[in-house]
Amino acid sequence: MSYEIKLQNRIARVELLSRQGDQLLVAVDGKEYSLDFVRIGKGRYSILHKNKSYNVELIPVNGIKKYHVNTFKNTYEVEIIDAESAYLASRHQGQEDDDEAVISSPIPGKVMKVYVREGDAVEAGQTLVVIAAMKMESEFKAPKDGIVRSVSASEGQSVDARQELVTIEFSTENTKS
Amino acid sequence: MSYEIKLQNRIARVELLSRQGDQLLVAVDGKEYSLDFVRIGKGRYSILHKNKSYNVELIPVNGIKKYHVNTFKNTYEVEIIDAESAYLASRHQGQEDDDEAVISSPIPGKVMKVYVREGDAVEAGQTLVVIAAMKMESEFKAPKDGIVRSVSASEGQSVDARQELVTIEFSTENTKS
Amino acid sequence: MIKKILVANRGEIAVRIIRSCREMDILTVAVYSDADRKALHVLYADEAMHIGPSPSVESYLNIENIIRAARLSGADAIHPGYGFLSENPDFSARCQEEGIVFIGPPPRAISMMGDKITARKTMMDAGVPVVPGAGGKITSEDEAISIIGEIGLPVMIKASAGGGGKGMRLVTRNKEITAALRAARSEAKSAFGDDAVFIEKYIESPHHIEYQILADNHGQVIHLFERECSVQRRHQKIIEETPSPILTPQRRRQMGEAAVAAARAVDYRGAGTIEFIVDKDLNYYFLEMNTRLQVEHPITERVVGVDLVKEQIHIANGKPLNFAQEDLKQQGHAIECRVYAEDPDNNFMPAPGTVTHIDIPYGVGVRVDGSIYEGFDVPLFYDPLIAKLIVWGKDRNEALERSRRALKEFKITGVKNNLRFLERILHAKGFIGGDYTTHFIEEHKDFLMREEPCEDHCEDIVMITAFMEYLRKIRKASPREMSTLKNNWKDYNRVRNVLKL
Amino acid sequence: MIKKILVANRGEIAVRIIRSCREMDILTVAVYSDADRKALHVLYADEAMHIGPSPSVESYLNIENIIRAARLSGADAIHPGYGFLSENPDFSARCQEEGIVFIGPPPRAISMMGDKITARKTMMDAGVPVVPGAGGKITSEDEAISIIGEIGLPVMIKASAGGGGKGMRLVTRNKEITAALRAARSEAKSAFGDDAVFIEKYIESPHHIEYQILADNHGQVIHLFERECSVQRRHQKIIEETPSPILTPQRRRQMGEAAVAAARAVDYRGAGTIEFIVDKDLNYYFLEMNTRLQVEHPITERVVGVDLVKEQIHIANGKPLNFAQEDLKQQGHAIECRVYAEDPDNNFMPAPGTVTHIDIPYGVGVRVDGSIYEGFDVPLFYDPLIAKLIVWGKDRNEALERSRRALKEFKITGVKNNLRFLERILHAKGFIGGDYTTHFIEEHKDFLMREEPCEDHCEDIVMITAFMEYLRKIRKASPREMSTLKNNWKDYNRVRNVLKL
Repeated sequence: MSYEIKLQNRIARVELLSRQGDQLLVAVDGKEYSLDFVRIGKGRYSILHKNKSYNVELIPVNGIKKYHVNTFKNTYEVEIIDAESAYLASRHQGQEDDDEAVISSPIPGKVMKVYVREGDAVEAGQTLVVIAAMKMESEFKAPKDGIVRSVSASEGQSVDARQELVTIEFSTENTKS
Repeated sequence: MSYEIKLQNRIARVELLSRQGDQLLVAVDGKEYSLDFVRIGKGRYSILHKNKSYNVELIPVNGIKKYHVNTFKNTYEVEIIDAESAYLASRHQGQEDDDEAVISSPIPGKVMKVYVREGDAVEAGQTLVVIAAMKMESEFKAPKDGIVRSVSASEGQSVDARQELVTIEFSTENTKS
Repeated sequence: MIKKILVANRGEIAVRIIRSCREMDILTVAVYSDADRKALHVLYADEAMHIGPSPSVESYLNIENIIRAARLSGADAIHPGYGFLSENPDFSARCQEEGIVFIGPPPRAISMMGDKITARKTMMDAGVPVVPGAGGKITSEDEAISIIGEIGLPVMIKASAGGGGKGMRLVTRNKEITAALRAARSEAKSAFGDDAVFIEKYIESPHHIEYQILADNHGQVIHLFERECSVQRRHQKIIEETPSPILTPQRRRQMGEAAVAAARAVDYRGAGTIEFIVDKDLNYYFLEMNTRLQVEHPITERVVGVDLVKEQIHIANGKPLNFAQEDLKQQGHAIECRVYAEDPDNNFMPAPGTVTHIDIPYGVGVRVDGSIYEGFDVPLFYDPLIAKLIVWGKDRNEALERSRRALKEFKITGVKNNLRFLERILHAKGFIGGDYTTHFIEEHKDFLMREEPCEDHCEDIVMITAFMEYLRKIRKASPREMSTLKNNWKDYNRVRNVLKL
Repeated sequence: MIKKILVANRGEIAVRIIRSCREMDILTVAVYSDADRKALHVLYADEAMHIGPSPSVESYLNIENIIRAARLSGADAIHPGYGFLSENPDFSARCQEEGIVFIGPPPRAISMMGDKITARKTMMDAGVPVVPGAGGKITSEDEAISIIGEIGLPVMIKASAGGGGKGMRLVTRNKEITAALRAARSEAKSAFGDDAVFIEKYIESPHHIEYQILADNHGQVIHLFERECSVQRRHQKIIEETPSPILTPQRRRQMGEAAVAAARAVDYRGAGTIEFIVDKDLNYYFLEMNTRLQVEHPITERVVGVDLVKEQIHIANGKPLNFAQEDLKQQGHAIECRVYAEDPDNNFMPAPGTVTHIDIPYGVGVRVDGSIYEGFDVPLFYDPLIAKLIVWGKDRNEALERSRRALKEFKITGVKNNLRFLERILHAKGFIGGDYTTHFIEEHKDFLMREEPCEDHCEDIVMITAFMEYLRKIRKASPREMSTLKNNWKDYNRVRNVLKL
């Protein structure tokens, strides 16, 4: 029984080698761990490894394959990659480098400033729009060099979460694909 | 839609008269309540009644008919009496006045003292046995006047939770039924 | 005597005010917008009244609705908290008209301190040092240029009606003057509807140090010492501490006296805060007065031993302060960390969401004031402050060590937050040294944003745990996979046994 | 310098000790019995080691297993907490032999204070007042009768090796002497394996007041003032406070000096507590010394501003105390309420069980030290103490009001507990007045056990809520009932509408 597990940017194969009650023998990329592994509540585990005490809390994110994980010292995002996830991941690989970006605000707010117009050339890091939301003003910047393809935001306007504000078409060495 | 509800020693009929979103109209023994009734979590409710803010937490006890209930000020035991519960309650009615009592400890411990022997007459409140558990000594007393029918505990013995210690047969005016 | 208080606010400060009311046996009325029906202050108060839709202009800033709620509920006083209507002189006046006690200063004091130019002039008359600069509103560019010539660069151009960093421009070179002036005025116009600006000497390596004051209705004004608030991001405070690590006893006393003089100059009543800007030579200048309770008031409560909300209510009841300046002392050291629902990886954008899990720290020296609970949706309409961690230690070092311990225990899941960022600040040399300025966050950005590496095998353990949880869930779903696993175990054990022979 | 501490205890005190270690950057090793694998101290420590089966004689009292765990984990010190091995001179000696620092006094001090008769004699020699009575062990009845004749009735007969109320008998009449003596000796024999007793004058209206002391290895001994611990049930403390409401400043100083003299008399090292019995005229008598940290140490920490666990570790490290007697002051007032897993309706029987829900109080002046979490099974093998609420106020009145507020917020479900009983105590006139004796609980039983009546409509609201939750659940289970309900609604609305016409 083994799966690939993704933690932040790392992917490792985890395999359950044996289990006797709370005593587990597990391998992570071939490295063996002998653990005292106890469930103390919903998604909460206490693990002793060579007497070291680890507490791990898993909070599921949409379903059973993705988790926010809290340990005493850190927080992580972890994903189980089984056949289905692996397929989705491989399909997505090709699209990773999109050639344009839609700039939008994750929360509703009011457009305070729009610094660009359609056709403007912009540099990575250049501020495009300023949105006021939750008592704060936030600047939205160009992720890469490019050309402004469209501007949907106008100053003073209220915008919803994820509403398109500006679309940038990125410049590339070998121009468009 | 109505049920009888038991709260501590009181039984009342509760009826849902109407519901519009969070706005409820409910009657308790005919007395009408107009409530703003909102669920804020598992078994947790916020209720506004004539602007008064009530928080009620329900913690189920074996199934869905019995609850421990916490309000800001008090804690209660509440039970829903529907057809089935009512039947059980009526069946139990006849047994309520048992003619004997089995004295047992709710937790495991060690018998420190046994003050009675089979055949002893005991008075209500008289100490029968002393059990040491969780660092404390606890005296177990006769609930009513009666005669000791059997003594299963002996000093120094370890006992389990709910293990029989002493059985008392109660004295009654009109002797046995 | 006040018997029932309407708390015209939300979030942690509303809950905090209700706590002190409860201790005084005063009934409380919470008010709530559409978004806040399930908010903690509604659950915690004795009564709760709806005051309008979610946007604060239609609810928490809606004077009429709040006054109506106070009348309907029979509240005899209103506590405005901080933000919202707390520094609105019309609201204070309106309460007076309605015969409702406003727990805060009279309208005149709010107005005088609310306008920066009036405040500045009043302070100069009272002998409180102000930053060198122009004494009045500036409306022409030529005037501005000549004034800058007098003060000398660098200068700061500020919106007269402003606050929160809006309409502010730093000018370090002559050729920037015109552009900066125009930008500041246009920003001031759009933010406050008033393009008047003023010009001040720019203080390099500035420290933001403020004094808590209390003034009763019997002529007594005292200060409760300072708070060091220089850890800021975009002019928003993040960590505050008291005592300030940079003040000398003599300077502490002088600034306290200046703070009292400042409050006296506007005939202040109630609790208020005098903000100073302090340069590296400990020269101090009046910055502004906040005519209300501050977010960071708990560190003063902890070190001075006074419940400021109770004192506000006593003063509103017309009682004289029951301690004098010489009765007050700073005992030990306190640090407040503000926990915001924001995303440190996305430029600290506010990040509303549903709280799925909280672990709150406890134990010696730890106080938590918060407004969230498991299952609560942090609404997107309001300030992203969701909790404050207030930690006390017998000295600064213990307060620091204890704050780190408490932050490590503090976990909030479901809502992105700055807890780990706060931990990084408490490990930064610049903060530990104590002599940090308002540029601290900016200057230490790299250190503060770095991820702490995982020690030992913790990443592997995390992956194993996720793996086991996943197995647990799919086993529940499909008992067939289970049998496959069992066979694997058998095979594995067989191999192991063979090896041991 | 100590780098890794094994905490030879469990429950809240183990967690509390680990917190201070964490703040000092000292690693911690928890130990656990079978019953405690999921206990909070195991989860919270850096390391955890199993030391045996659930009964404490086989685990937390098993010296060999604990020493082995310390050696295997490489701990260089052991903190014994309170109870278990904390006052066992053999354990202290064994640690010394093993080269492990025992965070507590040397064996000789434990032994001298552990035997009541030796302790009594040592105190008399040191000029510390003791209760009038016999100076030695009494083994014959005739001797006892003649001694009682000398002291005069009433007297208390006490087991020489005793504690916790075992082997104690009050004698008020001559004819009771023989029976009481026999009962006390037989109880002492069975509880402690030693039937020696001693006889003391019985103090009427007694107050139990104790002094915290700290002694370093450089000859400095100081006290951190008193704790009033007279609220007891069956000799178990329930609520403690400091300062004591009955002491005068002069008596406070005298008793503090006596406490320091008592500690010096046994060449004490570390943290310890001198218990006094105080009569209604404020005469005070040495009762016993607890040669360890007390459950109620946090109220001293709060009012004096010292982390006692850290001080214990500093002393164990050989450091001199970094404050003198005159540096210490009592600031404000603190009250501790002990939360027990017990059933107030069943003679306060310990009541283990699974914690299904906890609401913990927060905010100004509130500290909670606990060892439970949601889902935790309170084991039946150990002390039923599950949490402590420590509340501070600027004076006794504020501490009382705040404690009531915090207790109201405190909810533990799933495990029967004494939270509501504690609330009743804080509302009892006898407690509010402050001049209560160790008979307080007994004398106020009726008031303390009375149910608080439900105000307004709260019972109806509770029934409605349970009803709605039940509807919710059966609807999920059987969608058919739902449609019946809908029809009822229609009917009802029709009737209403008709009525309105």
